[in-house]
Amino acid sequence: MRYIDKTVVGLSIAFLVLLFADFFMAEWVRFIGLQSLARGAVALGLLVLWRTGLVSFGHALYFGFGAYAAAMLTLVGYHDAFFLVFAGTLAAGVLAFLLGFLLRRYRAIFFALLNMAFSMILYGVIVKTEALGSTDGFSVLTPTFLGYAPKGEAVQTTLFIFTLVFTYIVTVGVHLYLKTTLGGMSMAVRENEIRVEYLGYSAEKVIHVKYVFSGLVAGFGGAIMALAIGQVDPDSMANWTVSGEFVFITILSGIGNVGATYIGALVFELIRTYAFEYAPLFWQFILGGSLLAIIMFLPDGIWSLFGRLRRSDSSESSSNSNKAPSP
Amino acid sequence: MQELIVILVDGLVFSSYLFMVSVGLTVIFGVMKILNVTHGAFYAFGAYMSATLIGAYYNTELPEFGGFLAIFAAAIIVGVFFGIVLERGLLRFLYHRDEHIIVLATFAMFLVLEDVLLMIWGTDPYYAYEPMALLGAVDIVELTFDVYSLTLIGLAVIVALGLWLGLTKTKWGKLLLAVIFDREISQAMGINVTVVFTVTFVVGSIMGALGGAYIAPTISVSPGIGVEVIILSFAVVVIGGMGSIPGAIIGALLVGISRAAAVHKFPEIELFVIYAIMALVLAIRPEGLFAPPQARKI
Amino acid sequence: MKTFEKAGRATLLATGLAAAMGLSTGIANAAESVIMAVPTFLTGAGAPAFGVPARNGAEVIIEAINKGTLPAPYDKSGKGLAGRQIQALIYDESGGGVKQVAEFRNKVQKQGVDLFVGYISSGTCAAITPVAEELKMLTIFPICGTPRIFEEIDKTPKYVFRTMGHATADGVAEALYVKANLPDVKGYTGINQNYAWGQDSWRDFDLAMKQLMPSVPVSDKTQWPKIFSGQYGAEISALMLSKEPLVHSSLWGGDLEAFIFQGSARGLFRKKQLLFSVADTSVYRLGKKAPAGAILGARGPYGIFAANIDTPLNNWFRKVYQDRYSVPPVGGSYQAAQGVLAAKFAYDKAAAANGGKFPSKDQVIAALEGSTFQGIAAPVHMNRSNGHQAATKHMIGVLQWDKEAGGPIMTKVTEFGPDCVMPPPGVNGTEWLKGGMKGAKC
Amino acid sequence: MTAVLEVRNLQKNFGAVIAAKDINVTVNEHEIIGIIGANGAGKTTFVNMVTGYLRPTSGQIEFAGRNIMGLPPRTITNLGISRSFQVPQVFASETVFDNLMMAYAISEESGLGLLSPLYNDERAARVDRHLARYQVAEYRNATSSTLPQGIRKLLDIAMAAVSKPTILMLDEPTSGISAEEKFDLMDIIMEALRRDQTTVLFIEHDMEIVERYVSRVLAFYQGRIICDAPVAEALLHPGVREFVIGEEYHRTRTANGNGGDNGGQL
Repeated sequence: MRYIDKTVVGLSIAFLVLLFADFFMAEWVRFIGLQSLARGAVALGLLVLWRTGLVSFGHALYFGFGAYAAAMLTLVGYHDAFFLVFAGTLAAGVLAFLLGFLLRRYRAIFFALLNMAFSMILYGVIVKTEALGSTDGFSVLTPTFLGYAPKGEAVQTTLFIFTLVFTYIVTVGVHLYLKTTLGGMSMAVRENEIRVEYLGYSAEKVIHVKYVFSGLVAGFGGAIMALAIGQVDPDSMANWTVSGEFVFITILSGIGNVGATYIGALVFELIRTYAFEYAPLFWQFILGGSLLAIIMFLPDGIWSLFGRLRRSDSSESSSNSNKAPSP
Repeated sequence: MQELIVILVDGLVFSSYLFMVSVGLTVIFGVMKILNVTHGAFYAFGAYMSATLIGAYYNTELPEFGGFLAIFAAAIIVGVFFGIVLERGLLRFLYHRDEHIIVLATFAMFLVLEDVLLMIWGTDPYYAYEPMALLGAVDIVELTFDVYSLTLIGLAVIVALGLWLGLTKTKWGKLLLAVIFDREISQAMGINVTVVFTVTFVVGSIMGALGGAYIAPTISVSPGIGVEVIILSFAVVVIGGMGSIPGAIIGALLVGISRAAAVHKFPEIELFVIYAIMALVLAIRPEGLFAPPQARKI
Repeated sequence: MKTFEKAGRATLLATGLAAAMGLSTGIANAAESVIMAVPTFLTGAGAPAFGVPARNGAEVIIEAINKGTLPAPYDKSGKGLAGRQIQALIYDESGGGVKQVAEFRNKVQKQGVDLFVGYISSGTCAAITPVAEELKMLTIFPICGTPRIFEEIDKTPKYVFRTMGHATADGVAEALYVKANLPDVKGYTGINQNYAWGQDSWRDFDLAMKQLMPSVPVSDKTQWPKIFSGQYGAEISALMLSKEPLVHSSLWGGDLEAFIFQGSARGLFRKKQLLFSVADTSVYRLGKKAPAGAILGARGPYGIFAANIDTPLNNWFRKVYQDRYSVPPVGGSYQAAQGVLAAKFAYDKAAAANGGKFPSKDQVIAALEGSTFQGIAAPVHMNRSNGHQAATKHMIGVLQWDKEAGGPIMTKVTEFGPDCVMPPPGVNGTEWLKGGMKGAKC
Repeated sequence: MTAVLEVRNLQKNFGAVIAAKDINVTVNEHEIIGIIGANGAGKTTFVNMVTGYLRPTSGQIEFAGRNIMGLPPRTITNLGISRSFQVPQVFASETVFDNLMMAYAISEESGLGLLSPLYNDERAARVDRHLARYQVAEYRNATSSTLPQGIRKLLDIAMAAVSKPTILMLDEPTSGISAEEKFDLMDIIMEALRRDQTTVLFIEHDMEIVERYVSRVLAFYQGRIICDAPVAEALLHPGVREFVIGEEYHRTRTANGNGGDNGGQL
């Protein structure tokens, strides 16, 4: 029976293992893990879009928006991680909901690029705003957790658990959602919008829902990142290159399984960390090279290594690649 | 009055610059539906190559004006080389893949080339101001302008005309338009799309390189010049309508002149002009001012 | 060394992938060495102007420290830092604050770095400060300019030091120079990149001018080009049309050089008096193209301003640097070298106080706090922000082309004492400026 | 005999081209209507307008007493008019089973129901019954893109029928099918639809098929309906003989209809 759910089981095990490991892992590993969870969450949003046949080159928009929303709240005296992350997520979600009305009319490269354009507008606004430290950004004070204010290493440890719990909930949620009718319509919309319309449902509505969702998780990732790093700045949070990294991670992971995005994000962090450590002058070369290698030789991403759920997305969604914007 | 004319001249110069750096991108997108992020690297390589050749040239005793040949030579060398290497060596293996994958591949290629640039030329900047010095300056409404920058306008016009004629008047151009309109059908009609793609990509690459090569004498050719160009050209292309050459022209003029006006009237908003226009256009006409006709398929 | 065991265990996780990437993990740390991380711009636009010269300057000093070949006053204290060799980890600062914070943590927690001497961009320094304090990591900023570091971000630093004056000093020195040398200037405007550094530089210069020359009008159309735009046609037209004769600019690197090419082609520098805060980074490279007659600063007694300072240390530094890199050292080289010297000074002093034994981190910090040590070209007084912020003398002059020497030289140089250009201890720079620079000793 | 669909003075212009003019049709419950006409006569345009893919230039369309002019396809589908396509519109990379699961889920769920699991055993059972009814059970787990043309057409129609529409419009159900298979195919479809007493309009080029299955014929010529009459009568109609059949008999002998109407290739 193909509907018995290995994924939830797998995720739960991974969740418990990491929860336990948190107290033992070296700080730098935990820190990389933390970033991987944050970036993985964004990639998760992109995965949902990708299954619908859409790719966004601008999700730094929601990542940055969530990060800055959370960070700005700390400026006015809010420090509770739960509140900050919730606010950041919500802010990004609302933005995605509004822009969604425009973007849901677009497909293929047009969708991807309009997202990028909007993200660059946010970038411009931030750089222009001296109150937010312009290109310097500003630092985010250590958050509290429902009154508990950790110090030193405990900060990261707590934040890691905090992040882990929420990413676990979100990820399992997404996985189950993808099995619902609405979630399943990803496939339907990607494969044949006309048929969806003539079955009596709006393809644009499907896309809008998924877009808002991807915005929410991107905002979540951003807020987490802001707290984890203790700093926000436009170049590493709202620039187009950041959006590129997210798509990179998605491709790295493949869209076979929701859990894969975190593995992809981890691999990305490790490649970058080690490239930076061993080739300080040519880390971009290594980053770009490995991306090319994966595109060429692992078309379905790392997940395909696990030999499951091969779905060569490339051939399918290229079918609608020449479709023009609807209006 | 004087200010108005100055704004116009400054605007035209900057528009020409914008057009030159974005036309390559739009050509490639128009025909191949590929957003070529590597474009930024072409620009940078063009600039470095031209700086190197110009430097080499002026160490010889050859006539001074020959220096300009070095610029175009640089553009062609870089464009042809990278155009062919990238299209034949990488992209053609990806045409059957999801278009987003292709964009990301060009992004990856951009990262790689950024460092290749460092490996070849190092971090020290290169200068090639001789051609600019050579042409001297001229006064317009009692204000001195350097002739070189003004020639940029001429170059932009020539390139625009050339492309327009090439597309509408030549057999090749008609083939291109056919491919632009519908890849499959033109294939069915026996057009060799493979060749069309390679040629287009090379032309686009030369355009990108030419942008950098021609700008080189006016700037300090140093690391990182490619990155800015990507976003700049991207904005112009989005505003004008992706893949439309008239669009690129209009987009460049719109941004260029408004920016010049901002610099003279409200300098503090200069940074924002380009994003503001982009936002406006996207809100009103998201497919861009001159979106080319798309074959709607279901 | 507990973290290492941990790291060792944890790296197992990473090793597989690392190996797959043809890399090997493992922390190289010989027992008897001090790991000094030196982040600086190795790629991107910051590299040629600041990053690479800074790296070169640091390399020269680090090598000399390890060999024990530093001249007076550092010739007595033997090789290395308190006897231990420096193992330098030089890496790239580009990629933005967030990425650098991540990298900082990696270097501390994964590679077991003992101290940091580096960071050029104000943005990175601002981002690093809280983390350095959180991780209790001795961090010496040799360069970055923003006063915010100790005025806003951390008013009571323990682990973070800055071994040169901050941007406020530049603005004040420039304004003082203008007042002394252009007493009847008819007004001033500016062209600064539209990002943190440009915005700060202009604000400080403008505030200082308003205090020192209140009657001189400021343009309401100061130019704010986007950083790395490289095209200044319109800006140059606007400046040439403006009525203000004096133009302040904190442009640097490629932008500065592009601005100079495009400006001189249009006779801007004949028409306007330019004042460049950090143009020294380019003067040697530009040679004859550098705009003679422009007022220059180097953020202190560095680069071309140190050319004629005749101390053993400075002469030695200029010679070694010139021989090794075949260009004279510029501001960044001096500033980075100064940062490394601070470490040398602090470790040796602490060791001496510790009966010759290798000092603890806290002892090193105690040794550096509030101290005065000999920089390459001038003494450095760590007497601001609880002894964590340096003050040095400042120099401004006019650039000329020296026909005999066939190189650029500074003329009409004015020196300003540390207490003349830096706000007094415990005073916020901006408020100090607004309040009329009380307590300035000039 | 109660009318379910009433079309009044329907007109559609594409720029200067008039694709449909003075279309007046009344469709009654449980009718089986054949739509005939040469290529470009406006058959598909008519279907596209009724099912909301094209917005008529002028006129009126009433379904079950409600004006449905200009409503989007999804609304019209939900009201009870469904359709199949000349080129089957299926989820190419999915199995036949998953295609129908999706079709059932979409037509059965709405509101919060959309957030209930797509798969459940009852639905799977319904899908299998449906598969059996359309005699494609053997292809249950085949990927749609690999299906033979006839089967893909069946799947397309089966998906259209999932919502148990009042009216089902079939656009050339037998185009691209070999003459031998045609009748079996039509038998399956008609049998399946008869159970639900679905009103059927189908575009057809093959007069044998028309004669055999329909009670009434709409003959299109140059965007107009030149004949609306019971089948026997219609096939004797001079206009029909001249403008439709004369040509049609050729076509069925040679290649089979493979449309290309102004209605936009579907």
